[in-house]
Amino acid sequence: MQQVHVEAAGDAVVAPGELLAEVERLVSAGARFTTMVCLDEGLEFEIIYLFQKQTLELVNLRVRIAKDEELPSISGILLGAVLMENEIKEFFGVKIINLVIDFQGRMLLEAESPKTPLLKVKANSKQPGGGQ
Amino acid sequence: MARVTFPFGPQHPVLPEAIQLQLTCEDERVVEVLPVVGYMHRGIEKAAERNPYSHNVFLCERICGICSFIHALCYCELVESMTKIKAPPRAKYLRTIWSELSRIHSHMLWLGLLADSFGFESLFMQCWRAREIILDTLEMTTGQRVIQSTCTIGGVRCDIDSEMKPEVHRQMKAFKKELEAIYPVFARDYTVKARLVGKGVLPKEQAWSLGTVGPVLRGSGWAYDARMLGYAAYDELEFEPVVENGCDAYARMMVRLREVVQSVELVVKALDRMPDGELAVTARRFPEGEGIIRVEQPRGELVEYARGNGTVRLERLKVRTPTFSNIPALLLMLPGCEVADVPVITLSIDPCIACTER
Amino acid sequence: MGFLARARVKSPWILHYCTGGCNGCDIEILACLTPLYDVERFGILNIGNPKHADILMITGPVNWRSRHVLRNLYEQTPDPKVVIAIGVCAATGGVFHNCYNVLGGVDKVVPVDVYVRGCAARPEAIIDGVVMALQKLEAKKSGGVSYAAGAR
Amino acid sequence: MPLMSGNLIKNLFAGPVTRPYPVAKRRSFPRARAQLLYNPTGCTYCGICANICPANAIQMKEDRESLRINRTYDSFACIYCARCIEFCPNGALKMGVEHLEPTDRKAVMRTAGRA
Amino acid sequence: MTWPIIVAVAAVLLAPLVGGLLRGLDRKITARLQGRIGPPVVQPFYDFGKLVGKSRVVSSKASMAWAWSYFLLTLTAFTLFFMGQDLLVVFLILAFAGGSLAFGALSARSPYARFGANRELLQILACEPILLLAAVAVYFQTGKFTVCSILEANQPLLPYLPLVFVAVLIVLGIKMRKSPFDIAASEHAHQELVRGVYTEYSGRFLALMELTHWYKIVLLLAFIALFWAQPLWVGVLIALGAYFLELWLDNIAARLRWSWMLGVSWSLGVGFVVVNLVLLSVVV
Amino acid sequence: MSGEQLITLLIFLPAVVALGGLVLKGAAAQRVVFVPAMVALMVAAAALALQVLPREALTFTPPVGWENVVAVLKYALIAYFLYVGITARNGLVLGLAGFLAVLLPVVQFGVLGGHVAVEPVFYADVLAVIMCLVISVVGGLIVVYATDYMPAHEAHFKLAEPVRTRQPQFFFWFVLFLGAMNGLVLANSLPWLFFFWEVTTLCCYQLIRHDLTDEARGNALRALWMNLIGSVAMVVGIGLAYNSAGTLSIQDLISGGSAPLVLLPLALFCLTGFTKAAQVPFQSWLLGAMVAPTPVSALLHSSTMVKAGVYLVLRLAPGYADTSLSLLVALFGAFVFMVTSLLAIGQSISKRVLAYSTIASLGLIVCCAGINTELALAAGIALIIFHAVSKGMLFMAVGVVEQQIGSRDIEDMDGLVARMPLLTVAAVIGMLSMLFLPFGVAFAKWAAIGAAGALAGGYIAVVAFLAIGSAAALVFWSKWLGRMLGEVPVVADEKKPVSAYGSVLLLVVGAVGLSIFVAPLVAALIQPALSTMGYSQAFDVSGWHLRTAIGVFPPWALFLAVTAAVLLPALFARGYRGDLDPVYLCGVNVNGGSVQFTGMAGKPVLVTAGGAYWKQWFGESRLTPASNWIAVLLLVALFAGVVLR
Ligand code: NFV
Ligand code: SF4
Ligand code: SF4
Ligand code: SF4
Repeated sequence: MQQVHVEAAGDAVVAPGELLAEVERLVSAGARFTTMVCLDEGLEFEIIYLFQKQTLELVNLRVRIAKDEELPSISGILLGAVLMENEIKEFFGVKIINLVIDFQGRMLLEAESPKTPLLKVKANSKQPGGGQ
Repeated sequence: MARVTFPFGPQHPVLPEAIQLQLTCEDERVVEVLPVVGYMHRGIEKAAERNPYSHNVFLCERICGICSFIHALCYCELVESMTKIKAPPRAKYLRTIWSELSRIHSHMLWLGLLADSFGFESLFMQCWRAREIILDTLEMTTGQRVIQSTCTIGGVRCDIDSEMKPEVHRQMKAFKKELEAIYPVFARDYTVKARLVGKGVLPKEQAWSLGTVGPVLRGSGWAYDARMLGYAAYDELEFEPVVENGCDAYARMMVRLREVVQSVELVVKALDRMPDGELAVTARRFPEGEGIIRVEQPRGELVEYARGNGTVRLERLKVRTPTFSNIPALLLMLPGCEVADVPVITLSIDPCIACTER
Repeated sequence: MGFLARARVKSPWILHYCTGGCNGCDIEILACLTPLYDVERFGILNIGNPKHADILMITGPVNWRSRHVLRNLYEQTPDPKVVIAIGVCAATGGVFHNCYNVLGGVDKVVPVDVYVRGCAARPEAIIDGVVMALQKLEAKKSGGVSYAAGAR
Repeated sequence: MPLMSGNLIKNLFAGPVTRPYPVAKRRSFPRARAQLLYNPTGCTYCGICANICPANAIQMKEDRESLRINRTYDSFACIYCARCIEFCPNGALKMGVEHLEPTDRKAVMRTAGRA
Repeated sequence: MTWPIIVAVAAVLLAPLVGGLLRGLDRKITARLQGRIGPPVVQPFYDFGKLVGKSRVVSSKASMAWAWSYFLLTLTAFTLFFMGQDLLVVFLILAFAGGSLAFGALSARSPYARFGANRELLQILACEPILLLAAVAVYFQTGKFTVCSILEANQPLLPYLPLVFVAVLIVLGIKMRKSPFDIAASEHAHQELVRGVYTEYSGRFLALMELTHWYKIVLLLAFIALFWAQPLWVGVLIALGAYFLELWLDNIAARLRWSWMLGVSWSLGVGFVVVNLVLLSVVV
Repeated sequence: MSGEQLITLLIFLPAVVALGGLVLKGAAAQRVVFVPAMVALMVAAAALALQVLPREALTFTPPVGWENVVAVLKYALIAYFLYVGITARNGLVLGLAGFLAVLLPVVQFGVLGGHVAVEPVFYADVLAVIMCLVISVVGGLIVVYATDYMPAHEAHFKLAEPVRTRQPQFFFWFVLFLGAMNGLVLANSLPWLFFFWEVTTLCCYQLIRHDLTDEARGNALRALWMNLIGSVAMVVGIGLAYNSAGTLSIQDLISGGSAPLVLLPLALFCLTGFTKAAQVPFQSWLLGAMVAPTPVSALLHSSTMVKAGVYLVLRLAPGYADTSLSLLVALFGAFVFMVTSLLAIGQSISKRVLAYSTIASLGLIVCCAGINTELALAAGIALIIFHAVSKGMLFMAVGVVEQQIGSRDIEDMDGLVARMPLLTVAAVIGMLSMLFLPFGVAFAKWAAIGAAGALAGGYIAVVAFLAIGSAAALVFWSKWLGRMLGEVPVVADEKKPVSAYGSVLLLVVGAVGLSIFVAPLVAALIQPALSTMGYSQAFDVSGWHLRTAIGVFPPWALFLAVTAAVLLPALFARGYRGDLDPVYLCGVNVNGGSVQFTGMAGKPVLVTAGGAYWKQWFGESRLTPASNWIAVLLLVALFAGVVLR
């Protein structure tokens, strides 16, 4: 087989409200979920959805939401995303709603573990999040 | 109808690692599976933000002791892309060799565990015995058996010099001989096939849409392997992914088995073609901006994302390991199987919980 | 030495549990069972059930969730028993010293009798550890002191 | 199908491959990294190793009163990565190829030098 | 009347020794087949002694009681066998012994033990018909159902009952808990049911289980030896051969599922015996 | 009293008491009447036994007038069945009853030419006496039990409107049943036999529909039409028998040598027996009968109704000895034994398990009759006795359990021993008596396998069926037994109604006692029964053991050994005062207990441990259709073998 060379990932910023429609579109075009990355940007979260096309290159969808805003889950469309969404919910406290399987913030963390350990700045405050 | 609900794991003799499957069965048929994870979660992503970025090579290696070299490789390639340096060609070949060696050791380990999970003890022993040859090679060339700590940002830390080379060749030959004795047992033995064929079926379309990776994906007929992307020296080694179309546990096993054969060839090829030159270059600045890297682990595609801000610490390191992507498929494959098949199907995705939970 | 006392050190059955390490040490424990190291020479069996075990081989830095499991397994193992902490992360947390979810060592949860160093611990080191554990086991009497009252 | 039989027969007649470990020890590979050897007399207490150690196994603390630097090395935390050796300017550190003995208690190694 | 009693007492006393040594040999040979050194041959006795010395862990009173019943019933069957009594009686009691093992496992609230118990019952379902039919086959040859009659017969059974012998080998595999039949409590422990019926037993109760197992295996091997009782030493050799055949099988096969086991023992096992009997009654 | 009087008493006392029961209201009144009556019945049966045993047999022919009464009643019965068929709009009942209504006169007047005198009408040999004892003792105890059960049943069960107690009717049919059964087993005249046969069918029908729910009515109709098939076969058989042998006396028929022409009516009578004994493919009526109150089930399964079926097959055994019919009866019985035992594995409803086990045991008895050697017949008779005692007791025990825990599902009987210790232990002994060796049922199995094994040829298949079936029986009993003995954290809360417990415990004592004294039992009852039936002695009972020509059964030694093996550990464990440790739950027990484990999201999850039923192997949907067809084929073969001979 030929080596596949993948050029730089395609990037697109979408509004939270259009997320589901956009994901639907990508999926119907044959793309599949790779992963999600959540970044704490102070007042907002930036969440990157990485998709892989059948030609193997990556497509990124970037969503920015305020810290107390709700984000619809894409697990209804792509079951494969459910663990990652739970993880982000648990690590950052992102309010992801309509999860297909909801671990209620207890997927990886035990009751005694620090809460939202990867959150750096809490919503409406400047205090650092968990993780000592 | 009478139901049995019980925990399968976290401590369970067929599971080398801690994960719980909360199983509900009717008779011996599994009707519901819930994953209970978190027994191996350490918080490496956070620690990676606290450490100076160069420490993380060693931390990432210890995400998992089975696929540790490639974790380090991935992190190094990631940082290299963010600090705009390139590892020298000899380092690339060495990285390839060690990647493939650790793939062999991981696959042999898995083949053994699989054999053990269906009660074929002597086959387990045979696999692990063969695997020791690879571990010897690794220890000889890097100084450690399972965690090599030999990849570094900008290159590698030690060399396979001309003295060692024939020895590695010899060991590859010895391994190949052992492998040839094992191969037909896995591929054709009646009892092995009885336990694997038709178990844990994952149809081709589903394998794609669920986002499975690695042998799970390739066992369902998709020719995708991150090594096709051509990192390290793979673009110069005429790599072709191994594909099987059975979509069941047997197909996944065959993918891995054939990959072992392929990896041995890749090691030999890389050894022969390895150019001379220096082993590493040093980075002159701190990582900045974003980077995404995909590499192929034994269990499938590993994706790392990092964002740097020009300081010695990264702002975020995200590791998406292959097992993380394969677990949803597992949850779809288990319902409807028999209790006796649970270990086999679970192992058929080669779950690595240490990787998954980081 | 009476037959029973002799039997105790001649037939150690191990239970292996990973409390959140990286697997490196776990696969080395498994490697000990395989032909090249073959700890069955010493009568060792990897039994997989705490109720049948004499030696607990614990790896990993212990995270908050596996802490409960470890405790439970320890309590379910009948006396006399010994605990071997394998790998440096089972001793102190090792490379995971600054991860938020780890307690940093098996001895934070249950008393440890033998530490085996290495990251990953080599099979030879693990065998040495077992040999040392057998000496400890010999010293312990069944039904004597209850070791259930661990550290924390 | 008895496909495994060939292997078994071979094993039976070739004899066990077991390395009788505690009885006979195999020579370690020269590159093996199994213990960290430290030569305090060669050390200048520069602190590089402590900074560079990914496991925080080496720690340096300055004692203002006695004007001394306390260096501790914890072999129960060291991951034997040999990074400190790579960076030590004075060659005070070396890797040993023999693994460390098991112990029943933890201890750290303390040395001190002039600031 | 005294001779059978002497034989039986001697057998009861010697069986643990023989059984333990056979287990030790089994482990040693298995190790050698796998290219390992393996434990010393007397290892099972060490294991036994170790288990006896462990502190007591019990999860249910009833399972304590049934453990002893398992032992005593097996011992009863064993004694009756060596006293030369009725084979049907021996095998029926052996089945009840298996039943008590299952009861013991069922009485703990452990899902694993209960799964194991159910599978143990399936094993009885697989073995029992073959054994009963084998007794009938013995009758066909000797005109009696008793063990004595086999010893008194003037030619060996094996040439006339070759297929019955094969079927009994299947039973031996099941009772030895070896691959491909080890579904209820695997000898090598790394199976889905943890230790199946044995999961909740520990310490001296596990030792008791082990001891019972030895008796059971010796009993079965003795039955196999009877297939060539003129002279008996040939039979003993055959029994040993059968034992090692099972070992070999264990090492070249994966563990299969209960449905396979049941299918094989009913179709091949029962089928073989029936075919053998039919042939016998047609030819004779 | 003379034998004649005793026979009359055994038949008429229940009928009279039954009529008396119609006017009785209230448990106390019932008890006052029924308990002495039942005791009288038992005494009468025992007295008859004492009279019969020293000689060959007792005969009795009532005055000729009775013959006409019986004839009239016969037509009345059939008319009633017709009426049932019409009102219930049930085509099968209607058709069969209608056919019978035509057939009976045709046979009586066409073939028999009006009235045929049979000498004697009643023939009380040892076999009949054994049956009488079983019916009177076990049946009587069930009546006593019912006086406790029925009030509770009515209180618990909301009767269909209008709410009015139906207990008088219940006891009427119930007690009448016993009389009819006594008549049935004592009858030697085929027309009389037919009459009693139809009375039992009627009683059974009435009792099954007692609760008047739709299900009860439906199942009662099913029982009716299936039994009517047997009736038709019997009437045809009677006609053929008279035609070919010229007699309507059973004794004459079976001792007349097995002329091929007599075989056909015998085969028809066997078919009649199979329908009544609910053998596959007729098993569904007995399974459906469990909608009735428990005493009914206990009665149907233990001492009456189904036993009539196997009694008939056994009674006729000498008639078809050494024929192909014998082999096919054995094959059929063994097949039923195997397949219903396997079916029982797949059931979780306690009464269904019991029902399948009954059918299996009956199959075994049928098989014994078919094997037709003295050892097999001894086994068959022993099985009738032991099964009646154990099964009656089990049904009664299960009935009480059902009333107290409100479920008949085995799954809900987890750890019953902690909740209802006394009854559970009784039930466990009952199960063990169905299963463990020194007890009678297993003894009979041993004898049956031995007997079948002793015959070559087609009997090899019989042995194979028996072997698989007996293993299957072990499995389904064990699953249930283990479940009841399980450890669950509950406190005992056991109500102990006197009559119910009393009769259960009496039967427990009976089951154990009979098993201990199996050797005297064999010597005193079974061997004489064999010799009156024309067989030689099966056992040498002179020594300690029961010695047959081919094997030994040491009841005393076994009893000692097995009792020691089960009882001693139980006592030892009872005395254990140490702590109980939690079970292994992969390290995630909640609070170190055995009840819950930590599951998803840290939530405690209850460990449920349902039983295994392996439906894909032993489920009804998997096995029933195939086994029905095979049974039908065997029946066809049975007739083909007889006709083609
Ligand atoms: N999952 C996983 Fe790994 C692999 N292969 C990787 O990133 O094993 Ni522990
Ligand atoms: S000590 Fe090292 S190799 Fe062992 S488990 Fe811990 S991190 Fe992994
Ligand atoms: S070898 Fe590595 S871990 Fe150990 S002290 Fe040196 S730098 Fe630290
Ligand atoms: S780097 Fe070398 S010289 Fe400096 S403190 Fe460490 S050991 Fe001493």
